[in-house]
Amino acid sequence: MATTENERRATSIERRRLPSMPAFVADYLGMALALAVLLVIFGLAAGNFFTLTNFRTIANQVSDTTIVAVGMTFVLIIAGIDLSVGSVMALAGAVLGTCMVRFGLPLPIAIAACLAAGIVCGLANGLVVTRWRLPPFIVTLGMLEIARGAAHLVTDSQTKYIGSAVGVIAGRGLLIPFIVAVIIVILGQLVLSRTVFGRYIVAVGTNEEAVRLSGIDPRPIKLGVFVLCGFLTAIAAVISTARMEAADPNAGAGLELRAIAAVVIGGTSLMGGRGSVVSSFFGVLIIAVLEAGLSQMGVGEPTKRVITGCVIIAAVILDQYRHRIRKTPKP
Amino acid sequence: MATTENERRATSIERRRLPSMPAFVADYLGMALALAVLLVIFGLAAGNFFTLTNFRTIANQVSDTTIVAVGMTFVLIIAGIDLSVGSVMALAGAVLGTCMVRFGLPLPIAIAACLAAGIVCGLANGLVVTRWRLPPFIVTLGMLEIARGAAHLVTDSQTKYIGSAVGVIAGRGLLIPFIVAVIIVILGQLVLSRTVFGRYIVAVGTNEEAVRLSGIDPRPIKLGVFVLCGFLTAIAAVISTARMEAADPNAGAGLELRAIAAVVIGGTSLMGGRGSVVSSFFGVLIIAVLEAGLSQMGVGEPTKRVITGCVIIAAVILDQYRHRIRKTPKP
Amino acid sequence: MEAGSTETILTARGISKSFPGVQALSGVDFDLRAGEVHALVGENGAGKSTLACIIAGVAKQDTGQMELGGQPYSPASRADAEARGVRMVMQELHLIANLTVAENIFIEKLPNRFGIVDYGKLNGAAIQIMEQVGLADIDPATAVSSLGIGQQQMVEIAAGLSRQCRILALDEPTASLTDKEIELLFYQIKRLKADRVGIIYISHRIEEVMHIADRVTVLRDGRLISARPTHRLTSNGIINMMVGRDLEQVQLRHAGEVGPVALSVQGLNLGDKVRDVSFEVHRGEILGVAGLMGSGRTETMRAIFGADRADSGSVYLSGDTQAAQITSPRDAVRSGIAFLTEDRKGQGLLLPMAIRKNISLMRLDDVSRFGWMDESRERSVADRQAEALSIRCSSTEQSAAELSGGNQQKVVIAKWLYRDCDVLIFDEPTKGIDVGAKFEIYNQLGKLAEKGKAIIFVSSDLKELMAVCDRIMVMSAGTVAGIFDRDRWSRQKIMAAALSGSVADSV
Amino acid sequence: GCKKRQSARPRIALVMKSLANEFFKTMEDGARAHHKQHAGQYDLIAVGIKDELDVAQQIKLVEQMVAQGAGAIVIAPADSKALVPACKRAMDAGVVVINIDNKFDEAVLADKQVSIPFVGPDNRKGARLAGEHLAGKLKAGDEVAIIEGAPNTFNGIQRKLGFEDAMKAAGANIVSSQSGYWEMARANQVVSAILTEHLNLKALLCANDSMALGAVAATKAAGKSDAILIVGFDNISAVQELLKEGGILCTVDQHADKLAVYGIEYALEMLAKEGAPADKETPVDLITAETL
Ligand SMILES: Nc1ncnc2c1ncn2[C@@H]1O[C@H](COP(=O)(O)OP(=O)(O)OP(=O)(O)O)[C@@H](O)[C@H]1O
Ligand SMILES: Nc1ncnc2c1ncn2[C@@H]1O[C@H](COP(=O)(O)OP(=O)(O)OP(=O)(O)O)[C@@H](O)[C@H]1O
Ligand SMILES: [Mg+2]
Ligand SMILES: [Mg+2]
Repeated sequence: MATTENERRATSIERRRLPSMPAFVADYLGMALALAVLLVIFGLAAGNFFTLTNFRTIANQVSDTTIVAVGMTFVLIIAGIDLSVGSVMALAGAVLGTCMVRFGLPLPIAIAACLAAGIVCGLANGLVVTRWRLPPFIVTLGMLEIARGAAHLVTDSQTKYIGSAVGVIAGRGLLIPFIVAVIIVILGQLVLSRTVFGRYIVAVGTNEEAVRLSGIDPRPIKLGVFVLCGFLTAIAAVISTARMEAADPNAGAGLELRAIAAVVIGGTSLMGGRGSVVSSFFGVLIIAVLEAGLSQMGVGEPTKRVITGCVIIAAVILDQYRHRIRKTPKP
Repeated sequence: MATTENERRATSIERRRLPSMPAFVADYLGMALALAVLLVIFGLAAGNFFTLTNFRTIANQVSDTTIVAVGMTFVLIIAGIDLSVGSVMALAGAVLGTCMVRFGLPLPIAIAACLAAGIVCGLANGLVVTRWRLPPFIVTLGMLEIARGAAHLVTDSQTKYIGSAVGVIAGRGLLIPFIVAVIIVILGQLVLSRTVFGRYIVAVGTNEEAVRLSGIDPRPIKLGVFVLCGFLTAIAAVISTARMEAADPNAGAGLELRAIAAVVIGGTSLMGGRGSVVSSFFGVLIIAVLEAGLSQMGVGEPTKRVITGCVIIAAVILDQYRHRIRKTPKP
Repeated sequence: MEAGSTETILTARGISKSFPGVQALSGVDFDLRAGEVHALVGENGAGKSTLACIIAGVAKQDTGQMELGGQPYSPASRADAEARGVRMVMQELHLIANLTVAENIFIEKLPNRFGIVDYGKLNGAAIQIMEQVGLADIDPATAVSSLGIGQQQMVEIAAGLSRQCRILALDEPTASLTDKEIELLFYQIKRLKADRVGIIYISHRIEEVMHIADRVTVLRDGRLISARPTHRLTSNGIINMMVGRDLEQVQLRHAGEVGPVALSVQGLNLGDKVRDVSFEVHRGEILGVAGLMGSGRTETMRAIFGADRADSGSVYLSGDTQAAQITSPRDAVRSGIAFLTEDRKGQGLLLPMAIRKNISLMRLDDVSRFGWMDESRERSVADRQAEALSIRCSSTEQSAAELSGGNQQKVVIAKWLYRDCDVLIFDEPTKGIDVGAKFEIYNQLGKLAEKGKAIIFVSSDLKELMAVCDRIMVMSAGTVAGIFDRDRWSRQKIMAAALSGSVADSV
Repeated sequence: GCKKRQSARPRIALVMKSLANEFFKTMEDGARAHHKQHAGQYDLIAVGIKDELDVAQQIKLVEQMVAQGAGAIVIAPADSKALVPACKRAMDAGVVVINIDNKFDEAVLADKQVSIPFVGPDNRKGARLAGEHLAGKLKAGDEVAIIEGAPNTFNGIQRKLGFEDAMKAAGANIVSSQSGYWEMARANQVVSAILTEHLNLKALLCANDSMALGAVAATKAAGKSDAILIVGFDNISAVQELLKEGGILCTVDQHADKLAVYGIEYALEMLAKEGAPADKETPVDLITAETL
């Protein structure tokens, strides 16, 4: 009897593992569909929408937001939030620009300094959050101010024009920023769902107290997530600086809210414990296509904002229904 | 034995009732102290700081933020958040300005329209949040975009100069905005701690599911809080429009984060269930004095931002210690 | 039974611990031998959990020393204690809902290669452990959030068993388990005993303790009352020591005048958890609801109460011909139905708020005028309720979070009694409650029935159902497997009905 | 956008700064009016960004317009440096680029080895005009303060320089110069602080009219509206009334509605004949209560 039991169980596990593929697809199907609908609408409404250049343009434009959104996804999964990403991106870019323009340092050293700036900001966020158990919202709100001020101090409030010395990274026509972003998305998803660190992240986001009582210190995990977010933000800064060939101390204003909107549209919960990096990527794409399409149609800025706002809300309502259909109804 | 039990309980209740006054004072003492320290520092560092005009200026400047912060306190206590207050303030002001300048309506009707606009936005936020059980963060983020777009559509992106027709409300020299703000703070605190509605608000913020399973529908309560926040934001819009004598569709940018920072500095928890309107008022004053003092000292904008950021974080760290001292450590 | 084991692995001397307003433990001595089951019993708030927590490094004592295997022992944290082989399964569930069963069991040490989780190995190992506690039917890769509370308890126990240890503390492991699972648990305990693991076993079920424990330590109000081998004790003797006075024998309730039908449920369906459930309960009657874990009792009650929306079915109130429109708990309460949830911390209480505010929550109109709170009236109402249920607290201003589990449950009951409904549904009201308090609650149920209230009493403890109920409805796999009258039932018949539908099929 | 693909008609993209700013709104309206009259000659796409500081967004817009197949881009850059690479890329893709309103940084243009014709007013000259008008009402040694625009914008810097030129010439004493980041509320706060600190202030020179409105409110609140003269820039509709009332002494009109039109006409010209580009200065006018 034991053998039949085990066999039955073994097959049931097999069965589970196979149909998980469609479930996996279903997870992304909704988002892909939404994206497709947008593409069709704009394809019909705006001339020259379905062109290679246009997609290339959008692809490169979304790369920095995508990378920041990956970091934000991790932060949201541990039930945190990082409002400082926009400012930190400006600061990291400012460090890069100042290193190159003012001190004439070579690109690799400047990039190292830029990444270090991002990591330091993430570390500061994480240390304050874990040391004093403060809500990440308010800590990163403080960092938003600090990093923005620092970016202005570093650049003396002047946009630093760097030129093609840094532009090479963006590698025209090669979509390098986009490829980097896609690689980071894939790596991020793997880390989240396949590694011990990733599982601990989900665990901390779901029930931090239980994790602590399991004898695992949640603090290094949370710290790690904030550092990771700072690091990814700095990578985004390198890419955006390369694209503009200039470091602007006002860069990334409002980026935090855009990134959070994208991540949440992707279905990551603001309550922590649930999220997917790939879905966040879809969220970024949906917003980007929407904005690009609307501006190509020549829709006025105010109307664009109204539409964007409605789409954000509609997306989370849809996500809600998606979850209700997949789970048994619990009112 | 039962009697001794009861006696013990009775006396302990007595004991509790008396020392509750000092506890009440202690709640605000920390904040008052922080404010005093700031005042002394700036009094020494900046000339003309301790002048009546200066205090009058600061008092009038904080009035709109204060009123918004009262609404935000309620929203945070139900574990919500309202990111749309800045935009809604702009929209309500825009409605006021357009009614008077474009349609030449009398002030009372224009004010009614303005308040209605705020209530409608709050209602929309609340309905979407309660109907679909969406996180307020993302719903109000959507509203942030929508209301800002609407403000521009209403004013055609033009600042509406109204003039003293509306300026009368601000009543030069009389501190009317400040008095209104103080009255709203007092009323708000009373509603929170002395009324049935206030009790429900705290209960919903503490454990919404327990409230629901007690046969109390939490939705009208949450809806009421969002409407209240919208309404107070519209009052703030009237006051700020009166002060400027002009309605600016770009008004209130970043107000949401400033208001939240002030409320949290005041010790209201972002997790819901705990908060005080009076403390939020102190939070607003601390930030306002800090900013005014620094600009009078001629400190540059970037440095100002760095300092403000540090103060925000320091304030919540201090608040943490205050709570730890009052409660005994939990294992 | 004696196992001849005399090797003491843990000694604790003069352990004291106080919380604000409460001396949880005062000068308690405790020791544990290898291969013995040492039970800790006592009323709610006696300090059992606190003592176990101190031993397992979850809490720190104020005074007192401990020795582990002859070495001084003073764990700085739970991890520290576990490193020295002391583990604990806590009274409250501490599972991570969004992780899988397997991940929860091995959370501390996920098998991995270079940080990448080896799911094959993980699930394989989990299957082995789960088999031991009777969770063989559950896929180790399902999320814990999709399990019932009883199954979650078993997963928690499985996690405790999965690790090598010298001392294992089980804090009320059987609180939400049924006989079948308890048997499996006891089998595992015996296996551990054979491996010379010392087991600290906390439970309110005296017969269980008599069955499994080698020694019993009784605590009362944080003091040590007795520590004796089980064979020198009787159930009544233990109970007497716990409460400090003689308890009259279990008094069977005399079935009183049963009135007209108060609540009638017809053809209730909710997914596959509740299938065509029909029954009625009369005024002045206590209807017991028995069933195995996962038999859908909680779901049925939630559906009646409107906490979950039923797919179909109707509920009739006190002889109405029209079905009541109950789509939310609010409707239910307005129709006079009360529901005490089984999860008191998560769904019953406003933990950080004062007892007073918890009690008055549902009738604020009664303690307010024109929307303004009348706090002195509220206070007197709360004090009266707290006294009626002898809630042990320093005052009703104390926050509910600071109470022991049993007293928290009493606050929930007080709150519903204050609301005064005609039909009261109690879902596991005695879960984790000491004997003294249990009897108080039985008395309350009896009094309420006498007053003409209709009572539905869901419990996993068959003995208490048989002691206080007029009729017992047995649920199995979401259906009603039988309704027994007082003079027609027997333990065997009820168990047979409970086992009639395969629970496994519904999972 | 339905009447597309008539290859004979070039698409001209007007990329502006913040459409939240009335100045650009007026610019857009002017362009649309012009397009209506010359609908047969070209297609117009007018876009702008959310707020003045969102440089990245404007770069996106430029790239999108190239992708959209625009023949010419008329741009009012949000940043005089950071937009150059994007425009260079557009030019490499064969798009004609005309710079209006805010002039590109010479050094960056040189570095990128491009020349982009600038069509627009001389902001420094405009500011100097306003400053000189104010100087007529001041004595030497009078205290004045400047409320600057965002510090990384070319026209912000030019206006500040223009004000300074005039004030130095008049011998006035500039006691404070702080940024109001083009915003009314921000300027209101800064001005309030300056008023407290400098009790003898005689005049405030604001780099745009929004900030001037904030300054007017601040002086009123401080009860000094009579003692302090306020100068604005841009001539937005909201200040008309104040100019008449005397709340604002003067402002400067750069003819926003014409600015884009000049740019578009220039672009059409360049599309027609690939001529060597040259800068083109557009008029700036002083607006006072008398000239209204
Ligand atoms: N974290 C805490 N804060 C304040 N008081 C506490 C805390 N934990 C326990 N207590 C108090 O200490 C006493 C002992 O509690 P403990 O949980 O050990 O009792 P118990 O015997 O396990 O009760 P139960 O059977 O209800 O679980 C109780 O009076 C309780 O109110
Ligand atoms: N939160 C939940 N989410 C999904 N499924 C649940 C949840 N709670 C319970 N279930 C499922 O519902 C079924 C019945 O639940 P539950 O175990 O609570 O029933 P019960 O008869 O009340 O048993 P008991 O209360 O003794 O555990 C179980 O099979 C369980 O898997
Ligand atoms: Mg206990
Ligand atoms: Mg149950």
